[in-house]
Amino acid sequence: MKARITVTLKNGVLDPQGKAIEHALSGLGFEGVDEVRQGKMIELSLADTDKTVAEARVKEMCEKLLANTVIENYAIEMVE
Amino acid sequence: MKARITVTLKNGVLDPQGKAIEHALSGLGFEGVDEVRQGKMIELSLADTDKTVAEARVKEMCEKLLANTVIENYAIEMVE
Amino acid sequence: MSEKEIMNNEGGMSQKDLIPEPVEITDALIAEHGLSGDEYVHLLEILGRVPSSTELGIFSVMWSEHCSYKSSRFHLKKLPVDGPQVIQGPGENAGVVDLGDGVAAIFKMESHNHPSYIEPFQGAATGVGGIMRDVFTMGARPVANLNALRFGEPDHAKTRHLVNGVVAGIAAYGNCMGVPTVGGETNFDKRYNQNILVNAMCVGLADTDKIFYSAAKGVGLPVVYVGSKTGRDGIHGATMASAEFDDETDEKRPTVQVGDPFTEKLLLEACLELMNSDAIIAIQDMGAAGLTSSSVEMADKGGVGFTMNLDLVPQREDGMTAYEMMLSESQERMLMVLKPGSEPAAKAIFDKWDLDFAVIGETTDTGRLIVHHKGEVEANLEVATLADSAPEYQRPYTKTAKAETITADDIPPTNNITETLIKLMSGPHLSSRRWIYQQYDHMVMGDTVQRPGGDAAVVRVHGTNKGLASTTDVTPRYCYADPYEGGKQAVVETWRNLTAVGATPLAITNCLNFGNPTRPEIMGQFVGCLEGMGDACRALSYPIVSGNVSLYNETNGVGIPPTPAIGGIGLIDDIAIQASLVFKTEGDVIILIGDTQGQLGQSLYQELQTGDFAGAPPSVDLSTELKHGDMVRRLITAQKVSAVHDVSDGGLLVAIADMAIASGLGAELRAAPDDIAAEAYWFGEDQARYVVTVPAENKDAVLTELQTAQIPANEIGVVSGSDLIIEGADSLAITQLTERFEAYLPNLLA
Amino acid sequence: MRSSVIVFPASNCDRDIAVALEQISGSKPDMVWHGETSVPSSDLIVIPGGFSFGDYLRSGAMAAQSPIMKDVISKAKAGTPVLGICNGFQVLVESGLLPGALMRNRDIKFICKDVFLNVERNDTIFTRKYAAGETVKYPVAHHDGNYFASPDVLAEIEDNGQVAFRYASEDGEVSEADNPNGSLNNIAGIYNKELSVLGLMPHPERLISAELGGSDGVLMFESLVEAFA
Ligand SMILES: Nc1ncnc2c1ncn2[C@@H]1O[C@H](COP(=O)(O)OP(=O)(O)O)[C@@H](O)[C@H]1O
Ligand SMILES: [Mg+2]
Repeated sequence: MKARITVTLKNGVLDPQGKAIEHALSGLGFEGVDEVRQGKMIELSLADTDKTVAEARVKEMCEKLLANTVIENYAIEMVE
Repeated sequence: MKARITVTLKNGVLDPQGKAIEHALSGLGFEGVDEVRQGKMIELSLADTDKTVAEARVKEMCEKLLANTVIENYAIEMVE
Repeated sequence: MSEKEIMNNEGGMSQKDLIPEPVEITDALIAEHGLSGDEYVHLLEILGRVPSSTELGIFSVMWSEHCSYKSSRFHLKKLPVDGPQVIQGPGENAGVVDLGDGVAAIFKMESHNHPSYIEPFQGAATGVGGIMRDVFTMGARPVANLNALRFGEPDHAKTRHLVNGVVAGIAAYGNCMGVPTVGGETNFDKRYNQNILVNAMCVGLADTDKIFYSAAKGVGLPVVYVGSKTGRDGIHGATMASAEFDDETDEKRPTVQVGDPFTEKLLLEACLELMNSDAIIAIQDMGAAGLTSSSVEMADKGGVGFTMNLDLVPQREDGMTAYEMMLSESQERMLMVLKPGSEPAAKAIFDKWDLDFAVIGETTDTGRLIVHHKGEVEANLEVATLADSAPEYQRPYTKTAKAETITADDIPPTNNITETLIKLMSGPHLSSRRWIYQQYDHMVMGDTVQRPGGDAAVVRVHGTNKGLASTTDVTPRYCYADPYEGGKQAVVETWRNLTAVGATPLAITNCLNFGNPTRPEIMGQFVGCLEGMGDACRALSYPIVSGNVSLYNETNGVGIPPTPAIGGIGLIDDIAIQASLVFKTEGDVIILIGDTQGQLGQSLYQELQTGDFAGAPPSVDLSTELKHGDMVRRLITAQKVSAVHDVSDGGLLVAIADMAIASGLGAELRAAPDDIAAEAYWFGEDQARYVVTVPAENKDAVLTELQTAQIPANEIGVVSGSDLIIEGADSLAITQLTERFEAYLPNLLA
Repeated sequence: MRSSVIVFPASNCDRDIAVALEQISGSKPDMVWHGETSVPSSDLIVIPGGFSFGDYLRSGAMAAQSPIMKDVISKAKAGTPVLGICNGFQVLVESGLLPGALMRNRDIKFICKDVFLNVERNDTIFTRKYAAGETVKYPVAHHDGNYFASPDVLAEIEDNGQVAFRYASEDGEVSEADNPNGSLNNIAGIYNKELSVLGLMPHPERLISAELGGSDGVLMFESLVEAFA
């Protein structure tokens, strides 16, 4: 079973990397690009066969390690 | 119009972060976790109204800036 | 049969019986391996049979320019490599120099040009990782990193992206390793537009009685693999690094390695910990050509054979072939030969640091490299032949014609010296490099006593009062105009920079970046530069102890200017007695040491006024350099001078401006002497010169001392106020100059 | 003063802090490997700078989950003073011993240079030897030093006097111009409520003698020595 986790900065938390990309894109002549945000995507595969169990475990991983919930949100997508 | 771009390391390219996360997860007692890979997720909004045009522009952004196709793949998802 | 038995099984058979399956040879296959038709014929003669695929791969990397130095070896042999201070010259992973009191400096410089152009961040990062491994594989803890960078013209479409990526990559690797990056140099020139140069230097410190070498002496010893797992990284990287670019290279997208500084930091600590025991007989990092070149070199130097079973190699990917494993350039790996019986203790150390540790073979008395994989023999080659049979070319060359001397009359004059100074100081060549070095942790390890921004950086030898000074230099435009003079100048500029901080220069490393050596004019540049370097090293007793050659830096037939980057190190006996370029006190007298004819050929002033560089570069007189430099060092040691700066790029006024900016203090300067055009005086790039300041009460004594030694010296002004005031010219606030000096790179790269 | 320095894989200022502690307190700290489960009893626990676990995922995140941190946290909660410098500060926020988060620098780049800091209060064990309102020079060297906290947490930190250091000009003026990394309210370091845990991005251990370019860091360690005398 595979999981795909996206970790994004919470609304209201400034995103320096997103801003830098926005700036660089405009420097390259891409106009009208706005609200650029950069997040992380983590893919992993699990030995579990039960989707509910697996998802609960991934949630625990996010809370413990993969996301910092002071500043980040996470979303879990189970694949297969 | 919004786009969501995921940039991942190509297969076979070393992913030091993924490796370290895998190791940390196992240290935390999460067993059976495997093939951890870390990528980037970039969200942005575009002034374009035509989806095909917008997507083509995002593709160009990926080729020029957001990904280095020597080592990375990218995928574009147009939202709305 | 166990894996161990597979290897031992050879014993019963004659070596000849272990013939691997021949590969199906085609012209295309030979070309793909970077071999010429003649070279393949030579290979067949040596081998007496058709090689296997793995063997062809092994030959191709061993005979690549990168590993075999086939175009350069003949000329490199002429360089001076000896001296009483030299413990180890070229030929090992890095050079070793004695610092006294049982401490040695181990250092080397290496190029990562091609990968950095293709993937600037990872290319530069792995370059830094590679050079650090060369140093710690010999038992040294790295204590200083430097980098010599050449980019294309500032407004070229790719330059910003390349500078940003390269600097970030160097920072990411060096910072994570916890090794301060303390110096380097950065040039912009359109001739690097499609061939940037990223040369990384590392200096480490070791105990003289704990230096490790690569000779695997002894039979029946375990061959041990440690570090990261092997993947399909950079296969053919070594032949790649020796190939010329064309427009399709961007499309070909060769594999570039991703660096893992975290793993390298663990590898560093684990290796140094193991080196505290007596378990290691030989050790070598796996750099270019990975397992192939490390095993061949270790076996060759030890006069033994190696038998390896690739099934035992830690692998990151499934289904790797012997060919791939032998050629992989996965980073952060080392090969060691250990004392039998020491494996468990050694493994415990690598386990603690979470690194792979695998016995993959043993040394033998067969003199052959025998590679097993999945029960088959994939390669069976004579080590000595592999190591020594590489072609050596004496490529034809034509020497660069001497250019004519340029005088002030050949250049449209400036009517405003101050304005010209501002333009020079705020342009691509001379503006502050703070934007770069501020991204490097230059203070970690707590021993940095002179940070980037001065002539040479100084790190304290940990736990002592000694200082280790280091610098990198070359002026490619001089080398292009006159390879011989340029080669000399590169060496003497490092020597001057070390001298200017009060260090005794000890030895150099180098990175020889050139175009395509099969073109006689490029080969002529190479030969000319080497002759100049050799003469300078001999005259200054300043030998070359390590180095690296990077050829084929060329795109569509347009080569880079010859760029023999020199990295020099020197020793300060007591860091309480050193010098810096910072003006210290108002009222200090400014003295120019050395003769000024006003040589403007190839000067930055000439380019500013005419848009191009032309004519002969400044001439270098080696005995004058020696005499002036030794005197400056004596003055520093005797604590008679308060600030010192050598005069180089941009000339006298630029040197003074550097000193003013570094201190915030201004100066009052006398007008140029009557017998020389003002612009030639202020901006000529004559060599063998230093600007020093002396407290007013020392002035007469110092001038007398210089006079007695028959060294030209003139009082040219005084440190004063916060403006630069030149007799007969506009005055200039140092704050304004500083602002312009600091603004250029941030504006360019934002 | 008995101190312990926690060493994670790729900590890289562990030697520097050990040198500073020994130079100033006269005794060598215990170096404690992250895989251990208990810290020897000490007056002070230090989490040094560096790139623990390569700074992969998030700076300090993996180190915060190391076996040793359980004991560090429980000792800190029981009142043992803890000092986290740079990566150590990141570990402290990731482990919840200090509030807020440290994000990528405003300009995305790693930044290494001397900065000036206002010592916000001199009545703590870490700062008692500084003068009230003193401005000091320490170097910074970090990639993720941009201090963030939600508005209510930030207000609480300010109200409680938990701000330890603020980026300032040489004259002690606090403005965005002297904020090297975008930190909210120019925050360079904070205390826990009890003032027994300090995390800061700048490196006091790097400026402890004139030859290194300054000695403003010395007083922090002298403060601690005095506190535990
Ligand atoms: N790429 C770089 N990395 C680190 N430091 C650099 C780099 N480029 C230039 N510097 C530093 O900037 C200063 C000026 O460099 P340079 O003009 O080459 O000095 P000089 O002419 O005295 O050799 C030196 O202290 C040098 O170490
Ligand atoms: Mg230089």
